[in-house]
Amino acid sequence: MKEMTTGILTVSELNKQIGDLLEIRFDLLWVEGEVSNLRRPSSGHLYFTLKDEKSQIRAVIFKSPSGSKAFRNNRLPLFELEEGMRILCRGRLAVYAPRGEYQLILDSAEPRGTGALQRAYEQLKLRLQAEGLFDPLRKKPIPYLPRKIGVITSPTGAVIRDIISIAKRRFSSVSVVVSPVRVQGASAAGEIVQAFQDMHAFGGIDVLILARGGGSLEDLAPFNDERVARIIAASTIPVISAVGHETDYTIADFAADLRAPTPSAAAELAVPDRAELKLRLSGLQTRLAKAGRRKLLQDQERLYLHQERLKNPQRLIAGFRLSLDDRGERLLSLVKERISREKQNLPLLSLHLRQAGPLGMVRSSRPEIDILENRLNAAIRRFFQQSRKAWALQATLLESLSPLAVLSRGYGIVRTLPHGRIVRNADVLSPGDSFEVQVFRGRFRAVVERIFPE
Amino acid sequence: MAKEKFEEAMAKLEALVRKMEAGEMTLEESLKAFEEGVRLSRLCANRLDEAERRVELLVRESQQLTVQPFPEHGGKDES
Amino acid sequence: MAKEKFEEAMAKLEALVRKMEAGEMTLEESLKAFEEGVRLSRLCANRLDEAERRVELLVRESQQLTVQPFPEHGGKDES
Amino acid sequence: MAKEKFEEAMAKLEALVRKMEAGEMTLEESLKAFEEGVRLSRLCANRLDEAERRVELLVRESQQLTVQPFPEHGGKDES
Amino acid sequence: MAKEKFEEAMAKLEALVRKMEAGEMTLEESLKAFEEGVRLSRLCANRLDEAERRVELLVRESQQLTVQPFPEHGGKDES
Amino acid sequence: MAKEKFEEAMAKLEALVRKMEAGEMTLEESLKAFEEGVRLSRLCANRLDEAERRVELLVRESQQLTVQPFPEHGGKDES
Amino acid sequence: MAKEKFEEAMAKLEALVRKMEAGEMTLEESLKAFEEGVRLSRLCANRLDEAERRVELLVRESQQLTVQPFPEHGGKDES
Repeated sequence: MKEMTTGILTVSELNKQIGDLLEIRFDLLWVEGEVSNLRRPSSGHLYFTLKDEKSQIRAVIFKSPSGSKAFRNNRLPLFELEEGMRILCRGRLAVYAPRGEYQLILDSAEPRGTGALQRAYEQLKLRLQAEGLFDPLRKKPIPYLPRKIGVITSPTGAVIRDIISIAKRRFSSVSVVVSPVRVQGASAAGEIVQAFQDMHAFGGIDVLILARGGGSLEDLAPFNDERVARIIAASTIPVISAVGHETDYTIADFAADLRAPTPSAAAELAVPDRAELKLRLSGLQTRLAKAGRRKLLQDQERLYLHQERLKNPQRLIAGFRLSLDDRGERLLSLVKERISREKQNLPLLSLHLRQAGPLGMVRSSRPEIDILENRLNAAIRRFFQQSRKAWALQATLLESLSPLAVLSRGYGIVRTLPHGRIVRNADVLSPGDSFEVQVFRGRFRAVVERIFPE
Repeated sequence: MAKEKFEEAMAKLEALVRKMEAGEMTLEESLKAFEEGVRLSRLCANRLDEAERRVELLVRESQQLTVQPFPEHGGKDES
Repeated sequence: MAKEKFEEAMAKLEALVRKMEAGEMTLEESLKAFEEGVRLSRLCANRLDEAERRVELLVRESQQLTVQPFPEHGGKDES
Repeated sequence: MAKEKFEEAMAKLEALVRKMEAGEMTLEESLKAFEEGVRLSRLCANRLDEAERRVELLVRESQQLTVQPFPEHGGKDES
Repeated sequence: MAKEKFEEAMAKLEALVRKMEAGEMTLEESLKAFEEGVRLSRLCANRLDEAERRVELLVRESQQLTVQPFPEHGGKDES
Repeated sequence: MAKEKFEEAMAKLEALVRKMEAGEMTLEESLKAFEEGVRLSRLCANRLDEAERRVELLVRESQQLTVQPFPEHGGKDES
Repeated sequence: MAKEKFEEAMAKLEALVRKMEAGEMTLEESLKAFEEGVRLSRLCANRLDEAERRVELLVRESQQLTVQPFPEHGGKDES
């Protein structure tokens, strides 16, 4: 205002002031129109005219400086603009001072109308598919038993009620965190993206459900939004999409890790049935205990069998004892036999010895000696007999011849003394001589008295 | 324990039980498997028996995230 | 003893039993085999007893923790 | 004595018996053979006694430790 | 005497008896032969007695040491 | 006397007797022969007596030592 | 006298008797011859008596020494 009152403006000053005014006034605006005169110079920026039945305005969409199509960069259309396409654009009004022209500098554009929307949907789907965003390999497994389920949906209405009640019914202890978003309208996609970010920031969410009831293609636009698709794909938390009804597939559905036909189905997919799990677990527990015990039992049986088969050597020992005894007895009987055989032989030999011994000779010799003795005696006695006989004969003969026989008839023989000479002549004697006279029986001595010579 | 996910624990438990039932383990392996099975089973059971349950609304207040009870639905849930 | 595994002991016992059944052992061998057999058998039995005690303990524990409490928790959930 | 194995002693004993049965021994040889036989027989018997005592000890020990618990388990399993 | 073996003594005795039975000995020879025969016979008898005593001693000894325990075991085995 | 053998004495005695019986001896010769005959006869008889006594002594000795125990053993063996 | 042998005396006596029978002796001769005859005859008789006595003595002696023990043995043998 101060400047306006200071006087005359240069064109440049004017254009600058218009520019300032317009840019402040139309800093952020939404405009809907039809694309025409679409040009894409080598710079890569898009130039076109946005028009309706009565009017038209020039528009430009600058290529993002990084060249990427990250959804945080607002400048990028998520679909290819085509001639005649109806779009809803967001941007601001800018004045190009050198020419004194104004135009829209757009940072986003959304298709409008069924045709455009369908077209954009297909374009986006093809592009993201080509990028590999829907690659099954990228899909994260849905946790079997989440502790906390994040639900991104409208906080009012049947969808969230259904999800909560199904989750509670199936698994009473599961927690639910609801991130409230609008599920349709221009800001819905942005809210959804924010909700994803919040959920990740909040932490502790095991699975996310992005849910919405069914609707027209236009109603579902946020779920076909590239930013939503990308935030789903980039989510580190597994995402179950549950948008619309069974036949409707949104880009979000393709990007999600799992697509549920309905929100209720999503809840069922996210939350397992606790009773079923308990049953399964207790089944496993039972089988575990059974298998453990069976193994023990089997091993016990095995061991018992082995123990049964473990041969006690006592039988072997008993056998050995028998054969040992047998041998011992055989040995004993053999040695006894041996000794007794010799014992039988020895007395026989002893008997033979005694019989052959000197006693026989002694007995037979004794009579021989007796006989010889007898013969000896006989011989000597015979000798004596013979000798006596011979002697007796001579003695008898001598007796018969004895000169003394006459003496029996009374004769006597006179003998001198002491010479004993037979006296035949008396003169051999002298008186006084003694003489001896032998008569038949005896002798006598006498003295000569007188001699009578003849 | 907290790190081991329920489904992993269940899967392990199931595999373990199946392996034990196949009966080609040694006693020691069997025992270890059994012990592990009991541990897994307990873990799973604990998990199933966890009592905490909340339904909350995540709200963003001046760049800070907080949770509030989800009141509307609480009343609805009881019905 | 702790180092000798049940399966190994069982295998040894079985081999021993088979050898004894073949019956071509001397008395001393037979005695030694029997002694070893008894030792192995005892070892195995001890191992089984231990294992059984362990299994029963674990089963009991896990039953106290998981199977018995179920109705309680069920009750809690309902209240 | 400890070095002479039972089987060897038994074999010697049998050889001795056979030799005596062949009957070509002198009385002195017979006696010596018998003496040796008695020695071997006593040795064998001692060995058998030792063996039996050992076996009985082992059996008694193993019955106290392992065989008695089995019927219990059997009973348990059936109940 | 210890050096003269039983069989030799028996053989000598037998030869002696045969020679005596042939009857061509003088009384002195016969007496000497008889004396020797008696000596041999006595020697043999002593040897046999010794042998018998030895055998009985050995048997008694071995019975005290080994045979007495047998009936016990026998009884055990049959029961 | 000890040197004169029994058989020689007998032979002398017989010769003597025969000579005496031939009867061509003088009284002195006869007497001497008789005397010698009696001596020889006595000698022979003594020799026989001695031999008999010796034999009986030996037999008695050997019976005391060896023959008496035999029946005992015989009886034992038969029982 | 000891020197005069019985046979010589007998021969002298016989010669004397024959001479006396021839009868050609004086009385004195005859007496002397007779006297000598008587002496010789007596000598012979004495010699015979002595010899007989000697024999009897010897016989008796030998009976005392050898024959007397015989009856005992004889009795023994017959009994």
